Amino acid sequence: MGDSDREGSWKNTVDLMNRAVSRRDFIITSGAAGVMTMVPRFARAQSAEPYRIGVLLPTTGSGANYSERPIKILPLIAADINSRGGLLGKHPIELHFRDDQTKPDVGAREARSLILNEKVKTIIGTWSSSVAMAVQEIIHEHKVLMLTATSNSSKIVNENYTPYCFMFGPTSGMQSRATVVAVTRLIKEKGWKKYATLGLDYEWGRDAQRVFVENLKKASPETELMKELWAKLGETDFTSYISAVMALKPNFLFGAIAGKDNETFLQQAKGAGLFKGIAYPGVFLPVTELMQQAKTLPRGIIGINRCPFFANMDKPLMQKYVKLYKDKFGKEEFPDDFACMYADALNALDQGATKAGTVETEAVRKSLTGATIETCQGKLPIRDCNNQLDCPSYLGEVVDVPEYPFPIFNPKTMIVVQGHDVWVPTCDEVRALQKKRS
Amino acid sequence: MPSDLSSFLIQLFSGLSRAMMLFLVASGLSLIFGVMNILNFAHASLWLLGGYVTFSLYQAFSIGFGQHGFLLIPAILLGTVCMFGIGWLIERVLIRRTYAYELPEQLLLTFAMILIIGDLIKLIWGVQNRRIFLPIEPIEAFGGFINPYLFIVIGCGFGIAAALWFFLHRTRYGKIVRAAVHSREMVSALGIRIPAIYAGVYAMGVAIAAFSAGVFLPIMPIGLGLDMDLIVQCFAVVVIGGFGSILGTFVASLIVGILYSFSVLIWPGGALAIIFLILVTVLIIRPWGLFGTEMRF
Amino acid sequence: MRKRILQVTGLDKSFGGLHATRNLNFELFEGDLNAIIGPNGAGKSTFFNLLTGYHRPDSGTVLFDGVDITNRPPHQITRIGISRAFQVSNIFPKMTVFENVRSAVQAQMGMAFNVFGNAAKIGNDRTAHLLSLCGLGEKSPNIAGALSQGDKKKLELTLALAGNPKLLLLDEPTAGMSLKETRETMGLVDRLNEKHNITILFTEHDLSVVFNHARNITLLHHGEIIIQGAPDQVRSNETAQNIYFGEHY
Amino acid sequence: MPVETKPVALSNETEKNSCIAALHARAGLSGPVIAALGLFSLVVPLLPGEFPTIVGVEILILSLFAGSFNLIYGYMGQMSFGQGAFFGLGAYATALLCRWYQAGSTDIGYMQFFLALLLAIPVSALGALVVGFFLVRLTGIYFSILSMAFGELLFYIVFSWYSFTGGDDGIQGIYPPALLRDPHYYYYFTLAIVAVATFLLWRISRSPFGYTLRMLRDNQRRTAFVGVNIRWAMLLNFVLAGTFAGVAGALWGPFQRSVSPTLLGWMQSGSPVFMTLIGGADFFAGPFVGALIYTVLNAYVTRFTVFWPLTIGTIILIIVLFFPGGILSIIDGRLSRNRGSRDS
Repeated sequence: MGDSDREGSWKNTVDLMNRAVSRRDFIITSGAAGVMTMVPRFARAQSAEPYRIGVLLPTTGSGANYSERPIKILPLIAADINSRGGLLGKHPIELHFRDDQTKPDVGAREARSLILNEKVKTIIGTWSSSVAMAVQEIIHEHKVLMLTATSNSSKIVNENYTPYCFMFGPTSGMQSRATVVAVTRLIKEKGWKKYATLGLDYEWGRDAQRVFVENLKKASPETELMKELWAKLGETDFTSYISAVMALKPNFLFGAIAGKDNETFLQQAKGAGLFKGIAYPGVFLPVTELMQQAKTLPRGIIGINRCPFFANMDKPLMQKYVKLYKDKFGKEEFPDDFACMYADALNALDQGATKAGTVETEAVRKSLTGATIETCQGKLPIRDCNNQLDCPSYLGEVVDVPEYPFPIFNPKTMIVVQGHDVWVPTCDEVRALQKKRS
Repeated sequence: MPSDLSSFLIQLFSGLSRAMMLFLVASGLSLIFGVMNILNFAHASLWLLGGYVTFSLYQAFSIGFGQHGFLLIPAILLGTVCMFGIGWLIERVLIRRTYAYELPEQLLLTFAMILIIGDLIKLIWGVQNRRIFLPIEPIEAFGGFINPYLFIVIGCGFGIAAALWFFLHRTRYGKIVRAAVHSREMVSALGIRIPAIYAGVYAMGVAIAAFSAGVFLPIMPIGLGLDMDLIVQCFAVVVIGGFGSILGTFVASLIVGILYSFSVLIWPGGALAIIFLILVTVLIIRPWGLFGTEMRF
Repeated sequence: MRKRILQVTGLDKSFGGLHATRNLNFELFEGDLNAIIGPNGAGKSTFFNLLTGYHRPDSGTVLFDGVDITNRPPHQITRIGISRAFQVSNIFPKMTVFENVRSAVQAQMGMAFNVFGNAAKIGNDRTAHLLSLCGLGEKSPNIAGALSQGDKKKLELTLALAGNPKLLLLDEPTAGMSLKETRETMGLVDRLNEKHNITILFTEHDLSVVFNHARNITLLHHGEIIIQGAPDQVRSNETAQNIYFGEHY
Repeated sequence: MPVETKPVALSNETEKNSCIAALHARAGLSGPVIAALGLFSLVVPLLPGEFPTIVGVEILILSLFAGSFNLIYGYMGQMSFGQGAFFGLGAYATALLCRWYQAGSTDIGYMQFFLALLLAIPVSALGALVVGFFLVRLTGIYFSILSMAFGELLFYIVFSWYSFTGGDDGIQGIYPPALLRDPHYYYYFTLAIVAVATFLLWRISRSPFGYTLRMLRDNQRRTAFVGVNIRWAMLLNFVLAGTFAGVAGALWGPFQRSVSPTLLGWMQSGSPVFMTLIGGADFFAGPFVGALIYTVLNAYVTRFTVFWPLTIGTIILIIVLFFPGGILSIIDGRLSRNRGSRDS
């Protein structure tokens, strides 16, 4: 692109970019990632050095499904900020996309490449927690900010905490505890006595299952865990697990399954009639899945998600995200949880820079830690001991509504569990978990 | 262990459906290796591609003729034909050139195809998972519920197995193919054009894979990376059964599928380890597999 | 009294019910240059395979130089002193002729597992000597796989010699050779036997070669020994003529 | 074909031509290539920016990894699809000991760090010994598949053994001692180790054992009949190769600051295969040249496209179809043609 951009305005660049993006597949944009997004430069002489941000998300392998909307919305948010001249009105944002391939060492290398070659000051992203933790080591060393939301292992903000990393969604631990809150309520309501768990046999699945079981034991000690089942990551045929669960005849099943495996499971479980006699509370159902599985999703199951737009349409920032997104990609398109959380992350950076009055990393970091920021879920504080956004988790029954072409969580019965109710209670306890870093 | 007969039966059918799924993908792999001596690393990737093609055909039919589940049948058939053509093309353009080379080059070629096909899918279909919705309702059987589609899957598996058996044992072309498994020289000495057989077998293997991908679409959403999850298991099945032996692949699929299904109850989480143990045992004791013929190297 | 170097008693081997050798009793004395003949499928190759540990016998014993080698693997038998040249040449096609022989020489020297030595400096003299002995000196730098059929057979013989054998088993050493090459090779065989005192047992289709060079001939048929004796004895034996020579004479 | 051992016109080459040609005559194309790579590697940290140095460290480590693989493939003639397992074992051995030493802080002493690196040698050797024990009974495609199966098995163990290996999250925060945290110092540190390892590999390739391997590659039956215990030879080689891979892996963790089970997976095992084939398996220098090309491409192509798999897949396709001997065989072909015309 180079020089031709100097003549065109920023708007043209964004239009050009989004014309490509507005094709059903974002992939053309990200395919030309390095080229398309790197030079949203202003012709204006007074504009200072651009603020470069690396976006590190997988577009290869099974994580790619959830990278689409974040990759689509981030340029829109950046364009919005840049229309005011950028950060502090003078540092236009440049986004640099990279594919982490869901491999930790690729993530680490791309992070280094972004920091050293593209001179990014912030890295947004990663989908898998293992990649996030590998990247954490790199950004800590180079003193670069990392804003994450999708990869939500509790370790990121506890054991592996670094002051440069900010978490904009609930961690897996927070989510599991939130599920317990909702499930305890249901146990009382429906008189459930016994349950089984089915988890994916990897860190996230194990962790989510363990936290759920431990906390449910505390909250409702009389509820009996009948059996723990574990399926391998990338399972394509859950039939055997489904029939095993059905033979147990529990009152409810807790599933720690995410991603495509989750969809496979739901589709096969529905066909097998699992949901006819067994409740399935707490399944992870981000807006992505509600939209993609609009037809196939069994109605009435109780899902959890992290940042649904439909629950926050009263918040101005959420209205803005949805509008930006629909204007660009069509009436049927909505930003999913991940898009909203990453959009929040970018907006938070803007707010942090404004508060600090500079784009210097140390100052921005300090101004964000402990600050209360405007998000699409309202004003939320960032915890000062581990940079965790005090964001809620949402649990609700999957129902159809006239407003949307896909099911949402029943607004009447939806349970919103606040972040500070389910995170590690005190900052002293958090600090005890955190390891010392040099 | 299953407490009563009904859950035992249900577990058995679950195992059968898994077995048929493995068989449908692995049979092409086995056939290609048996005849052409090529380990088609890219088999699962072509399987995935077949799924996407069938998906798109179904979409197109739905737009043309309105939503109807039965449109899946022509979509699967047309998708199978398309993938047969693609398989033929791949053999003619790429694989054919490597017959003169050693085994490693052939492995590498198909390895490279995994990477290329994965990215091509990304370019054409994007990164979203794809699925086909059929209004499947569970039916009551054996005192519980069961997914009726399982019977379609099992039926397709046995159907393909029978069709393959008929093809290999009762048709002239099939007999030539079987002869080629045993002795390439003999077949070419008979004046039969080996290249045409190779292309045909490769295309057929790919077509069977595409067919199975289509059949599974209503119960298995497809997405990037799915091929990686499947290929190692398919290798296991083919090795256990013996390369080139369709019967062996069939039996190995049954063993692996049913054992997996029951081990879910007994040793949750260890099912995969069991497959590996079987695989390693077979490779050490009988490297050419349960039904394979001893190596030709 | 000459020393008995090889003693085979009651050697049996069958493949799927088919007897390849049946109750074979056989012996060789130091310095022998003997031949085994017999029609195709008579069990000659199986006999060699049993002697060198390539197959395990179903029953029977093989004593070599007083050592029981019945169930030893090929590499041990080779190290003990029985070398073998195959009918179809078994060489190392991607290496040069010199490297072929040098590697075999180094193996004979017990250096096959020497990880830090410099291969280029070990066993060169003996390699060169063996190559010139077998008439391959000129071909040293050539890639073995590109040799002519006759030269490959010569290299095969050289590789067998590199093992510094007491007993040399040659499976059709002149198959595929021209008349001139055949004469050279068999001359070498005679020299090896006489000058270097290597006991030699060979099989051969070309009966003129057999009768010109072997001192003692064993006729195998259907895995059994039909007759054993000096060339004239075998030539004049009626059973032998019926089985074997009938087609030729 | 072992081009580097061509003794064609050995004597007049040395006299007539330059120093490079002399090296080539004595050591094939690999000699000058390795010498040039060695010289080049000394100045890499002087390149502007820190990134080339970081890519340099990756190249060095992956070179060793690919070189270890080529002991099995180029020299012994078997295709291993499980070499990543030993790379991963080495990485995990070092990482676990480092983590144990630096419990509670990120500091680690030099001696402790070197001990942690050394631990990779016995661990990967032991792993290779166990796997190799089963593996060396097979050859050809069965060797490939069983190596892959064992690789996956080890991957699966590391992946699921949460209490010990940290499961699929991996282990983070593995830092080398203070000085070596600077990539430039770590580069020279790695260079020293890789240089020593490369020298050892070179010696092995020219040793009698190296020729035993070539015999195994060319003709297993004949190898047995010159008196070599082929199973033991294959096993020794497998253990050697696994150990070198383990050393490479040991250097990887402290450099990336983290390890994860993907290091053991079969896709990871594919990368030394790619590198070796790109460079040329018939040359000692092949894996090293291949690692250089592959890693540089990987590091810089991703700046411009996310279609890295497509890119590398196409490159491999082209190499397999049109240059099956790898880059060095093209150069070697040119060289010999020129020399041939000069000579005649």
